[in-house]
Amino acid sequence: QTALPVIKIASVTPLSGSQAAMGETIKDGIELALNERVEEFKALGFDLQFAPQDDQADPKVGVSIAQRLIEDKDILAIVGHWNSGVAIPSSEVYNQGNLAMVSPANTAVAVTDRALPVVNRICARDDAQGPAGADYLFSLGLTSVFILQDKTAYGQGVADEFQKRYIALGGQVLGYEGITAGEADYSAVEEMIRASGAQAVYFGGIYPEGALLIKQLKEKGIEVTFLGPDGMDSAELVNIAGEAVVGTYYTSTAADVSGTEKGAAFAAAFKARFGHNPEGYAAYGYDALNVTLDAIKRAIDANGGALPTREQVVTAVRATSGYEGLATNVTFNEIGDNTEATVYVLGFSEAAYPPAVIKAIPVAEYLKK
Amino acid sequence: MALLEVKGLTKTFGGLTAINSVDFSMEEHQIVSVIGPNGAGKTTFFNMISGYYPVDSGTITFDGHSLTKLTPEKVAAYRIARTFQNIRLFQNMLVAENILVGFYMNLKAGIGDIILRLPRMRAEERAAYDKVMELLSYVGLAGKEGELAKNLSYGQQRRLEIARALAIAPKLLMLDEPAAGLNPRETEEMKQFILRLRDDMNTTILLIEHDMKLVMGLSDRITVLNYGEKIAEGTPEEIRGNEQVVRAYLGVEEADDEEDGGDAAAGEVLA
Amino acid sequence: MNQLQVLVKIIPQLLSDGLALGFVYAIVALGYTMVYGILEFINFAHSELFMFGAFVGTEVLLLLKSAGILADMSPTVALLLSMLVAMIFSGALGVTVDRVAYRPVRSAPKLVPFISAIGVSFILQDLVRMVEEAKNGKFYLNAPTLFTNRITLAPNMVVPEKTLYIVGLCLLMMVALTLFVSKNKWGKAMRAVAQDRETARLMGINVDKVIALTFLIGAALGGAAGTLFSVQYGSISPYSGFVLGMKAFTAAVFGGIGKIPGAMLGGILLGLIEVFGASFLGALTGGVFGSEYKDVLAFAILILILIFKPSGLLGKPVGEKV
Amino acid sequence: MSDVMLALENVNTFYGKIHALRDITFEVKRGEIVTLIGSNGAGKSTTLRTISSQLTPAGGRVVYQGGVISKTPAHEVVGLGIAHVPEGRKIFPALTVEENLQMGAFRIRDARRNAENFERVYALFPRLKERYRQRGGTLSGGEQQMLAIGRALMSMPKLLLMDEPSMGLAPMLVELIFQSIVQLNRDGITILLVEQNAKKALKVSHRGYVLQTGAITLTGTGRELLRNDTVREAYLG
Amino acid sequence: MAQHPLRPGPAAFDGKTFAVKDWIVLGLMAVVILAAPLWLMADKGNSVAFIAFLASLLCVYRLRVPAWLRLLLAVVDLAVVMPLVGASSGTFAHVATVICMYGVLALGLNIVVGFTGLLNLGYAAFYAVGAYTYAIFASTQARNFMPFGVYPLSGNWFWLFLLLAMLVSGFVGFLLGLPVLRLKGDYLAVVTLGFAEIIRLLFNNLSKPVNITNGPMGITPIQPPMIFSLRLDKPVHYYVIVLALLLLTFVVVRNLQNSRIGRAWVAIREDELVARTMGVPVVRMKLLAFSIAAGLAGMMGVVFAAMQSYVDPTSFTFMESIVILCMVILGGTGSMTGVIIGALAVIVLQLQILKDASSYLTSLTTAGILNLPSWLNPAKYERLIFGLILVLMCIFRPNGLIPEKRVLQIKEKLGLKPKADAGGNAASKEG
Ligand SMILES: Nc1ncnc2c1ncn2[C@@H]1O[C@H](COP(=O)(O)OP(=O)(O)OP(=O)(O)O)[C@@H](O)[C@H]1O
Ligand SMILES: Nc1ncnc2c1ncn2[C@@H]1O[C@H](COP(=O)(O)OP(=O)(O)OP(=O)(O)O)[C@@H](O)[C@H]1O
Ligand SMILES: [Mg+2]
Ligand SMILES: [Mg+2]
Repeated sequence: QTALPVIKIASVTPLSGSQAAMGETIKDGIELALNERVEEFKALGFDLQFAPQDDQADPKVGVSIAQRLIEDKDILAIVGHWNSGVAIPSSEVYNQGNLAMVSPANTAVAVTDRALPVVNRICARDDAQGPAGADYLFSLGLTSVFILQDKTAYGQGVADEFQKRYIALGGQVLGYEGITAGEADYSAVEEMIRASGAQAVYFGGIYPEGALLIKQLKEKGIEVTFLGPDGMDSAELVNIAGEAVVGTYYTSTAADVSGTEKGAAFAAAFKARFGHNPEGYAAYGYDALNVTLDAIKRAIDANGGALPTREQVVTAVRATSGYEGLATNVTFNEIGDNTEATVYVLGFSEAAYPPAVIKAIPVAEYLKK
Repeated sequence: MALLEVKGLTKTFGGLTAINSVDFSMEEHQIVSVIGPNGAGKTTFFNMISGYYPVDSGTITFDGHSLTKLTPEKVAAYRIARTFQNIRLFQNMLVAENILVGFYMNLKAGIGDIILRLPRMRAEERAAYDKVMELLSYVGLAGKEGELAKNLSYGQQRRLEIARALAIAPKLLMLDEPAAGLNPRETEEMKQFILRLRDDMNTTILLIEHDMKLVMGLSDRITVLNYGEKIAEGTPEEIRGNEQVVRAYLGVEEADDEEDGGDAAAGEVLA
Repeated sequence: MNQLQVLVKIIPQLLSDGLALGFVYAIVALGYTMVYGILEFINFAHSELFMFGAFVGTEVLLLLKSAGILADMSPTVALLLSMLVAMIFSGALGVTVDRVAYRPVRSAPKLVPFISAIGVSFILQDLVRMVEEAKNGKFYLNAPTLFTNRITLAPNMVVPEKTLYIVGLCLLMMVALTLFVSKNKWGKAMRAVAQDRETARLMGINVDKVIALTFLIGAALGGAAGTLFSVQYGSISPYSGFVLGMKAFTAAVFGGIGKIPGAMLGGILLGLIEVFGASFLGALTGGVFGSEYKDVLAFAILILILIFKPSGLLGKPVGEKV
Repeated sequence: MSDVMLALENVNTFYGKIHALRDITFEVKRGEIVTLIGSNGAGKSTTLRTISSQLTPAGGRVVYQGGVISKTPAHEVVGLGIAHVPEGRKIFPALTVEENLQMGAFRIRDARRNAENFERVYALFPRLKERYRQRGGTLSGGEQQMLAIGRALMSMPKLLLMDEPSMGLAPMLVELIFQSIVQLNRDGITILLVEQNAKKALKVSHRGYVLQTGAITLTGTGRELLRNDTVREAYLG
Repeated sequence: MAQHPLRPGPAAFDGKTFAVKDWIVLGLMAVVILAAPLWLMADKGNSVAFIAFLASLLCVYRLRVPAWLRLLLAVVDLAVVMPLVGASSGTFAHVATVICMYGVLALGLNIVVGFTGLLNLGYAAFYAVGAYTYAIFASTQARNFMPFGVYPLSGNWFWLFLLLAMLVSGFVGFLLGLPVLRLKGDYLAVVTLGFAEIIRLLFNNLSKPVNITNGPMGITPIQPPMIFSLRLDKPVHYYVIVLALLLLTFVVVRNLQNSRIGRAWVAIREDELVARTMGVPVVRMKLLAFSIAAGLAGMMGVVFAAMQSYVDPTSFTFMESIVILCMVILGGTGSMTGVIIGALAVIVLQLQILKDASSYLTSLTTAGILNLPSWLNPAKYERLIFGLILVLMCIFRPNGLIPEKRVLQIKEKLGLKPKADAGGNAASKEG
């Protein structure tokens, strides 16, 4: 058996530390997709390999890894990161190394607004998801809201975009507070919500804190409608919050994956391989990888079946159009944003994950500003 | 004018009056001892002069300057040095470094000189080093400059402490029980040493000591404290004859000098 | 309506929330303060002993639940049982950690045990994670709901029953500990060991045993606090110890480190400051600073207090006698 | 059991690379007062620290009442009846006088005995009784020395190791200390004494040893040593 | 003491005579010193060679040859071999840069913790101050609140900002020091911790009411350093810049150490009250230590901001301070070479060895040779292994990799011959 030329794809997500759960599920999604296509690439004459990396949710570590990755000649593209704060400095390095990056999860506007040729993302931007949430809340007739955010790039980004839109719609923001991620006691802000008399709460942040807020609000008997962004998209939300989750909403670029046939197969394969159910971001990882591999395949074709250069891969990825995926369809615009992303609003009518899709809002209209 | 002048000095700790309106004065170039029973307030007296304890009432004047409210480093700036009853060296510094710290005030190099290591600073350091070696051989620790202070034995540490105090070129040197832990021979050496010190270093010495041989042998004057109060003052002879002092402190002299210088070979020589 | 007036209404409620948080801080702070008091080192891994206890306690509850006993049990018994098991496990872990990672470095320079503790902290976090992941496929745990009642103590003050339990149990543990340390000769031996280990040995005190005892008690308290925490807030992850540990340690210093009543006072005050700070900062500063500044406020108060009382609220300045 | 209470056999002790004790051999018989004299740095304190197991000898052994104790942990040595008044007093500064004494009695479980011991110590040093609530660290030097001796007595030792007990004491108290040493000895406590005040120490001692740079160079009865020229020249001044 | 004809290298051999064994060791070291750089030059991407190269630097340090020869070897390795390698391997240049950066930070923290004996748990705050100082002005961020000036400033300002940030951070250190330096021991530690948290939270929150720091979103892009119009944004450029700064820092700190100031610092660590009694102005000395350390951190912050082209508050957490502290203590508190080695060890471990090991294991897994369940995924246990190594290091090298060894610097510096012991005080006769 002669050695085939190697194509390596790296995933870069936090695998250790407090954000490891999210990083892990994305990595698993990527790994699953990659494994499904090893044979296909072998047929094309390439040895497809996977190189998962741990960025520890730390920008410094991210940059160091990026530096390593651009020097590994076998790496043709990377799928990652989880934190926008890590993605931004790391992508500067990828750009120096002409290494294409497809992000499954970075929503901060600065990720693509820097217009780096290598940077693409398949998820919705903060300035699509936040406004979509605002539109939906307002359409429910809820005209006063209390905004919370977790003081991270993600949480603040999406909460600020939400606020802008909500005020523009004529809604009333009765409070805007930051909480500290990683703590467990949010009673102070909960009491403030009670005191403010707001009809709804918008929380810019992710599910560990979100679930606690939902649960504690319910325990305290504070009746508000709760809405969050795609950071809430996790089965854990239900596990932690329990029955309290009923009646809450979140927005997400991923619909209920398991609803479709493709999705059910994915979920089953995932469970079989990793022993637990996939969560929202697993599907993003899966799609991001497939987008990448499709692009590489096109690059191979264009290159007459030979190993493409990184430059060719970068061009091919950016040219992605009409990809139909598990969680989202993908067409990249000139700065690497996905114009086909859809923001779904999901709501819990019972304490079971995933919740039902209530509304689908195409992001295209938010993207042309 | 008296070099050190203390008036009505008082210090209380809770209910305990450790120093009770003590008046005291000493002249330049004298050796004065403070004696008294345990807990009489001698060390407290030193501590107040050195600026460790705030003065409750009274005044301390040194060379015309008031020390009453000064912090230890300000007191040191008037060239008052001291040693400690429980030896306090910079344990993890070398013997020579201990003394070099004492030179801090004598060295003039500014931070610029130091960072650039200008010749001026180098010359100063060389002079300091020579001075250290001189001091060390003066106190009998020549050759020990490279040892860590904590590795010296008790007696050696005492001597190093004195050398360090000498490094600030003291006008007034306060020694708190310098002979504690020395055997009679060494105590005798210490006595000679202190006498030499006064003349060689041209300094004034204030001494606390329980060893009467030493005290009587070298003091110009003696002050006796008891329960925080000054009970007597005078020349060694006067003190020796003071009944109150004998009762409170000295005790009846033992009729101890019966040794008859018997045969020298009594001991069994082992090595 | 004026925002402040609105907030004044919720003061009783904030008080009870602040106390619950404060008591958890206080109990964890005790562990820091005890080890500090005796070894003069910051047991950085104490937060992991807390976290470990939380996992053990929660696992016990889950075990009871899956065995179907939990529903028939009095929740008080279930809570006490899980706490007890957590205390035993955490205590044992505390002693083990001391034996393996601290005792060998006891004569090393002052900061070395601190670094060793940091290492232990990393190890424990990831070990717990590894075990949980191998067992459940995920590494965080959700505690079953034990108490559902809510009790109205006063108008505007509706307290979940579990909060009352937490406050009560914490008080009980503090009293027991204070009695133990002040009345028992082991308590004095701890203080002697703290001051001079060599000489303590000369007194016939088995220094290693005294230290092990300290770790046992401190860690067991941490374990108990972990269980209470998990029951109160509902979920726990291997990384939950870190932030809480840092706060609790701050609380210990706040009160005067090494002082047991100090740790309690510090913990309770910190809990109250955080909760009240988070609610009132926005209103008081006209929205310029919001609840995201609560930690800034807490640390600023800490620094101010230490500037004026350099050995903490209850610490006495130890004047040096030479 | 022989009447030798403590024997050091070819003991060698090091501080890192410093060879502090070289082949030390000597013995203390039951009921004796034995004094070690020697100049600064000779190794006297090191010898006592080796006996009380604060230091472990690299060679040789320490035999106490027929058993080898060189490797027994320090805290257990106390239980065997050896108490050590350390050089430099080593008071627990933050504990009160009373608590310091209690620490000395750490291994005595009998409360009545303990109370008696307190009385004995307080009778010996009334100053300690006056100050029983003062923190040890704030005592004067001499008061601390009294406390250190009292603390050692609290453990009801059979063998008392005293490292320069008269250091820092006023002349009258020095007399008192030597009287008490004799008295304690009459009450049945064997005493190994290290003293700079060699004259007084040798006078109350049955026997003495001279230590020089870590080795024993001379031995004899107290009286003999007092008369020895070398000793007079080097240590009596 | 028998003097060896060659210079007595620090801690290389404790034996008094140069035995056959020592010649063998010397030979082996020589081989490593010569071979490793050549190997790395030949195979510029080989990480084993890179680690061998770092090890050879240690050998140079430990080698018992005249100082000028060691210096020459070090200069060749650091200033010739490394940049050549770095020019083709950005990873190694990056790792070397990070080592040097943390080397400076560790040197700075060592002044406070090692020399002066004050525990500072918030050192990252000063690093942050420096980083933000540059980031704000070398990006468009300053436009939000600066009434004049054109932002971003060009990368030519980088050099000035090195100095400026040093002053700003130093001043912040001074301000913090003023009220808190009378605190003892661990109280100071907690205040510095709290202060650092306050600084971090301020950076995280100061996007309102005026957007100064852009809050959690961080600031990007930041201008890289420039010389005239040459952009210095390659890893090897940063390496050269930081290496120069490290050497400069080393010389300055060493000069301080061997002066009345350095001795005063250590005296304060040993016994503050006595230091005061010797006339050492303790408060001024502590403030000086605090400010110099803070200034050095600020300077490195500028480099960090430029290199990352992005700063956000998550880079300056409590953990960051702790990692620097680990370097100081593992390297050898108080020992200047020690703390640099500490930085090297921690960084190489974190960025190179652990990463290499886990990629290797992963490649085994993907190749199907090893079958690890997900919970045993090696990438997840880098921190665990790091923790394990910390504990083991503490146990087996409690005084650090290169412990502080007090030598009579003043004598060495003055070039005085060690005085032959006049046999007076016997202590050196070995038994
Ligand atoms: N900081 C303090 N707090 C309380 N009491 C103190 C303090 N310092 C000293 N004392 C008490 O004041 C008295 C005087 O102490 P001081 O140390 O001055 O005695 P001294 O004359 O030096 O005795 P000695 O000869 O035994 O050293 C003692 O009884 C001592 O216990
Ligand atoms: N901790 C230590 N580390 C290294 N060397 C030490 C240590 N303690 C003592 N030494 C050395 O061991 C030797 C014996 O010291 P020791 O303390 O036993 O002397 P000593 O006879 O008690 O003297 P002194 O009368 O001064 O108390 C001395 O040379 C001393 O320098
Ligand atoms: Mg005194
Ligand atoms: Mg001695």
